[in-house]
Amino acid sequence: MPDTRELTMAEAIREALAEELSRDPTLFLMGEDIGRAGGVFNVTAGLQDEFGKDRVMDTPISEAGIAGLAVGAALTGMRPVVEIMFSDFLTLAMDQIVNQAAKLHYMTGGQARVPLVIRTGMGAGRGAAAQHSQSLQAWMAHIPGLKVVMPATPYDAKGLLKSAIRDDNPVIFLEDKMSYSLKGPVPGEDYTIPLGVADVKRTGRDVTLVATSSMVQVALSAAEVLAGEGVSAEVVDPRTLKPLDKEAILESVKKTGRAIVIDEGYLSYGVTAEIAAIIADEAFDYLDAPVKRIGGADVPVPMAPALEAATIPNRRQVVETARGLFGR
Amino acid sequence: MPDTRELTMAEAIREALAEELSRDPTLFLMGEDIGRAGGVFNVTAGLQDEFGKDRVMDTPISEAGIAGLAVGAALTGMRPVVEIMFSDFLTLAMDQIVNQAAKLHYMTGGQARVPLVIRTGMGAGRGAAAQHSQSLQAWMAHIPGLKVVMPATPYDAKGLLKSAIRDDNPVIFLEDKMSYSLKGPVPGEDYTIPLGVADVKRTGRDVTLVATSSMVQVALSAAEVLAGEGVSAEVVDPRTLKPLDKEAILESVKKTGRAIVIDEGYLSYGVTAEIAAIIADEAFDYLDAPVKRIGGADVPVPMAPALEAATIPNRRQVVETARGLFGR
Amino acid sequence: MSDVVDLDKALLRQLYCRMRLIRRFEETAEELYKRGTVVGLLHLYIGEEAVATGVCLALNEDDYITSTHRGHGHLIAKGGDVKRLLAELCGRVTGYCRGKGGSMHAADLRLGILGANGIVGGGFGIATGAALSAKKRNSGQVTVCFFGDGAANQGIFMEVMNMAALWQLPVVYVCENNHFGEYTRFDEATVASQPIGARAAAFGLPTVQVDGNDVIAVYKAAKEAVDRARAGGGPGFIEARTYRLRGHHMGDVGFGRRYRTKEELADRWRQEPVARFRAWLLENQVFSESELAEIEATVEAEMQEAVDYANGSPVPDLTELTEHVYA
Amino acid sequence: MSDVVDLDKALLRQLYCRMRLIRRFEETAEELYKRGTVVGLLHLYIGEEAVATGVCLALNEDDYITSTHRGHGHLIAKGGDVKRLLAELCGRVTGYCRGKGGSMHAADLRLGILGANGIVGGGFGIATGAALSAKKRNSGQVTVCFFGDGAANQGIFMEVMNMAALWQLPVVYVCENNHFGEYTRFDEATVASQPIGARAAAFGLPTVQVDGNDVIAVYKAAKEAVDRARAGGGPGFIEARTYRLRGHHMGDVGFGRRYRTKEELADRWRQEPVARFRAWLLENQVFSESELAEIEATVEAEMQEAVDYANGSPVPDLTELTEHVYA
Ligand SMILES: Cc1ncc(C[n+]2csc(CCOP(=O)(O)OP(=O)(O)O)c2C)c(N)n1
Ligand SMILES: Cc1ncc(C[n+]2csc(CCOP(=O)(O)OP(=O)(O)O)c2C)c(N)n1
Ligand SMILES: [Mg+2]
Ligand SMILES: [Mg+2]
Repeated sequence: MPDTRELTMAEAIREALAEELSRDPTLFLMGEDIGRAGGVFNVTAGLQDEFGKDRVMDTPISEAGIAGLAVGAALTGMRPVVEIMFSDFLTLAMDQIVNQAAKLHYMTGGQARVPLVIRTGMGAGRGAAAQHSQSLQAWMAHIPGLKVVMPATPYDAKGLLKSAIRDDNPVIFLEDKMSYSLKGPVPGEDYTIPLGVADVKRTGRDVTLVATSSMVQVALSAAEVLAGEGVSAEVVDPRTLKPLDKEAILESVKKTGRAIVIDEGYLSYGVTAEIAAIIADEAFDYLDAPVKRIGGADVPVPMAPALEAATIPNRRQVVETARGLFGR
Repeated sequence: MPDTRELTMAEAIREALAEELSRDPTLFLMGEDIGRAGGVFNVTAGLQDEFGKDRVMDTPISEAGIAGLAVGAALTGMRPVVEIMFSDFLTLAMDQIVNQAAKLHYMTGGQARVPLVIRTGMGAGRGAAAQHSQSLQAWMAHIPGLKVVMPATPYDAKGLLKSAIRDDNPVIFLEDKMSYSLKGPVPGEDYTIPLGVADVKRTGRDVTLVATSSMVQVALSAAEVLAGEGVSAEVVDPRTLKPLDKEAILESVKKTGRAIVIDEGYLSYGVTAEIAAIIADEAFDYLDAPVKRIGGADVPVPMAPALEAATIPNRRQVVETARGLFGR
Repeated sequence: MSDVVDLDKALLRQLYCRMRLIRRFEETAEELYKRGTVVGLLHLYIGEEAVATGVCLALNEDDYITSTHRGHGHLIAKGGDVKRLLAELCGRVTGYCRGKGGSMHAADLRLGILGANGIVGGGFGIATGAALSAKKRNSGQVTVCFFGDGAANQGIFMEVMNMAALWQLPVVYVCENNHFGEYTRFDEATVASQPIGARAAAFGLPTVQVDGNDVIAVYKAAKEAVDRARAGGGPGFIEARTYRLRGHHMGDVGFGRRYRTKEELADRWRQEPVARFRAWLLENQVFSESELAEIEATVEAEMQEAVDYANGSPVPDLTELTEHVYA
Repeated sequence: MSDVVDLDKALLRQLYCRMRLIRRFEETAEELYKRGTVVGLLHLYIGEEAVATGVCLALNEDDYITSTHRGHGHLIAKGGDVKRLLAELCGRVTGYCRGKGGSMHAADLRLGILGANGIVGGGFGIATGAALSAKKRNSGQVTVCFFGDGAANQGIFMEVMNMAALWQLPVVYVCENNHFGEYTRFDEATVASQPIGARAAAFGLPTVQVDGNDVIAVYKAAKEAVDRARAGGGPGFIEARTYRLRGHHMGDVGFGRRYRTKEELADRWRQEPVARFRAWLLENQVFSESELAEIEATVEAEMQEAVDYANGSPVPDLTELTEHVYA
């Protein structure tokens, strides 16, 4: 009896964590305020009560140390899932993530394994200003040895997080903070979504919108507007930046001949650049218009609400960019 | 009497530092082993003897702390030039660089200024393996508020470093470790090269090679080979990734109709992606072939010499890629 | 609190005035947050006023401070302008940061207030660097680095203490131990068998633990450390033991009922520093009830002015978005 | 060194054998580096052999260690295979890391050797995490974290000690104070008015300072800390004072003439640990000259085998480049 309920993204993530904690005794969670308090976004609420303090550990405010301990635990038979509260704080743990976790398997000629998940909250929208609003996925995707996951729906979040946890590599799992309350159907049973498989969130013929994380909702709502104007937009969600399912993206663009890539990270040298460059190269002969990119504004995220909102790609931008591709 | 000598890149950098230390009493250098020892690559040799321990400071091994102190000193009237020995170690100072230095001017509404230069050694080629060989310029260029400089010649190094030092923003100055011994003409007098102005290192008609740092030499030598095959390659060196002189790049590509972008950083989500995406978009109607990218291999840099060499873009790859653009 | 009055009256007045202003500022911000006028993340300093006040009044106007995410008290104590601070919290262009920084980034560079910080431990490097700068410039300025008990677990703390001690920098590290880091109790996250000061003592810093709810004790401890630093005696460390009487931030419902009892909170309210100092001033006949009432009225007027100022100020224009990315 | 012989002979033999093997390994590596056979960055452990040996022989085979950029000694002392280590230094596919890691990343996961590290301080997190893992798995394993005096200034050191103390993890931090971080003298970079151990004591760790050139003293200090950790007594700290007799790495010309005198170096050679232990073994009649010669011959044979093995091994095929990026 596939019992599918409507869950929020936060609930879907919590369910994945709870199910995996039950399934795998080597799994444990660690992070700041994730235990008794249940995390600042309530994602881990109740898990410490259910699984105890050894499985769901509150830590000191020591991002580098936490990530470092997780690497050591992962090397020696455990499977840590670390929460770094805001992705901006990844900056404090970069050596551990990039120089240690990502490279140990390779540097030891395949001896070491680092089955580690780092969950972190990304994105702007909460008036939390420049040090609490970044979307640093481009950095993470740049590093060989890391996998990078960006779920857009509760369903994807649960299935992808389970795959991330069962993966033998370090996986960065980026959760959009504004999407924690997004609702969607989630099966109660165990399921996984493989890393590296894109999902066509809406099919269309005229233009491909490649969108990540919360930008998928933006793309979907733009597609709705465009449909009203007679433009049929296909929305492709890569779901993971690394591995990147470039075949799915290219297949869509080869069909539509037009593409817009949307990601909330800073535009310059960001995720949209990689995807756009791949499309422009490998679908060159199919393109009827240049590949367009919409990213977060190239500014530190400001606090004032109207300014902050202006940093995040929105429906209007997508619609207008799409119109531009059709010379309207 | 414009007295132009042949200097190595290391000497050119040292000369810029010495001249600026003489010119500006608020300038000081800090870093690990840069003083008495003159730095692990001898770049700062003799400067402590000349300017004293207060102006050329040896520090503890504390990358985060060093960068943090530099931010505080920059905020309060000094102009620090920090050396982070290997760019891989930037990972330890990312919070200071990205959350503090890059954002303070903006976050304080323009009150704070952070005139700070971070010099760091990048690139593979010395058998130093995965934690001493990275080229993380894509990360730095992704962050609003940072400027990013990548000199390719001794002449550029001296002129660009002076501009970086005199700039009122944090500037990341990436020095290719294998290029320290590269020789070239350098004027003895004071000159600066503005940040944000590309340099055409060789003119050509048929294909544009956009190359950064040591890849400029690779591109130049590929251009030589191509010339022998009747292909006239133009080599454009952006010199700074941020600001990026996209006009110069586009101008070249609009003339040649073909482009290859070459940078030593990891290919995926790297510098080549941004530049290729810009070209593919803004020169769309001029392109006779897809924009190609050549980056560092998407692997942690291995130690074994033959493997390591295979991670670095080389002449053969550039030549073959160029041939491919002409259907050969 | 001490029962001798050995500080001059003007200073005592200023101490009370600033503490009271901080308290009223925080209550006002809280109120305006509930109405949606103050936006963003809001961390209140209620209960900790004596720390910022006692320390900052031991400083010269051109001395530096670095602050934290819970920074209003530090800025006000150092002489910052409540109008511009409140406007900043409301995201107005007249605010300290033109509305772009908000509570966590308020700064007044002209007053040596190098900024609140959204990164726990974000002030360590900046403060120590400002001290290095002051030493290089031979300016006689001292820097105070405020930080929380939670921040004491960030590694950079130790890195900068090593450098401050090595180079004998004029910096005083002031740990505000308010017993919590977010929703986690002090001793659940921080080794408590040793005082936090032991970490500083390991680098040879003179350290002192002080009742952070006793503004006079704080002032004296700070004065000693600041004077020593200014005289070339190197860095110092103070742990001020206080207590956070509000939740971690406005989103922390029920003032922290997830991690503390009502009784604990009520007990701590009985030791809160503003009322305590007021009672002491009365008891020791420094000021009469009517003199205090007069001070309080000034504070009230200043706050009202700030509210009007903030309310009357425009939000930044959209063109502001791309300004100030580069100097 | 002590003048009572209170360790058993088999152990004493092993101590000498390993120390000697480390010394000969390093001399051989140096030689092969000059010939271009060993490639990459090479940091020699000559002069510090007693530290790794004394500590590792106090460990069980399934205990963990984390090592440093100067890591050959640790790996050999923990029972690693000199053949595979030397092959790794030569970039051969038969090396520990298939030639992909080199000296700075040599590891033997099956022997609990979690790896050398190119990042100064890179082992702190890993070691403490391995201890957390051992505690969670209730495995009885202890982890030793080797690090240099220079590494003690990396902030993560303090972060992990706080966690190790808070959670009472079975980990022993062993600081190899060899008086230098690269070309900078210990006291120019590290506060020296307090011992490094004060940093650990600030977190309640039992700390001890030991003559790092006295293998027996090191062994005993390690045994005590390791036994205590294994018994649930929590983390420990040891500072072993030793001296780096070679340059920082092979590129450091003249064995460090930029930062030390010939006299200093000559003086330190007189205290070097291998000859010193050899003399002690003779003096205390543990072994005769011929027994020692026999041990040394075994070591020689082992080294010769390693050289032949490395020389005879192929470099990795180009297809290796993209292997092992992901597990
Ligand atoms: C690097 C970093 N990690 C985590 C956070 C989230 N955070 C904000 S305040 C806080 C608690 C800080 O505790 P403490 O230093 O004691 O200051 P207090 O809030 O008690 O004044 C945490 C964990 C942050 N802002 N920065
Ligand atoms: C994070 C980092 N910073 C700097 C370096 C460069 N470096 C390599 S070894 C070394 C000195 C380390 O000193 P210490 O910890 O005392 O170890 P020792 O070399 O004396 O054994 C330095 C600065 C590095 N590898 N990693
Ligand atoms: Mg606190
Ligand atoms: Mg050392």
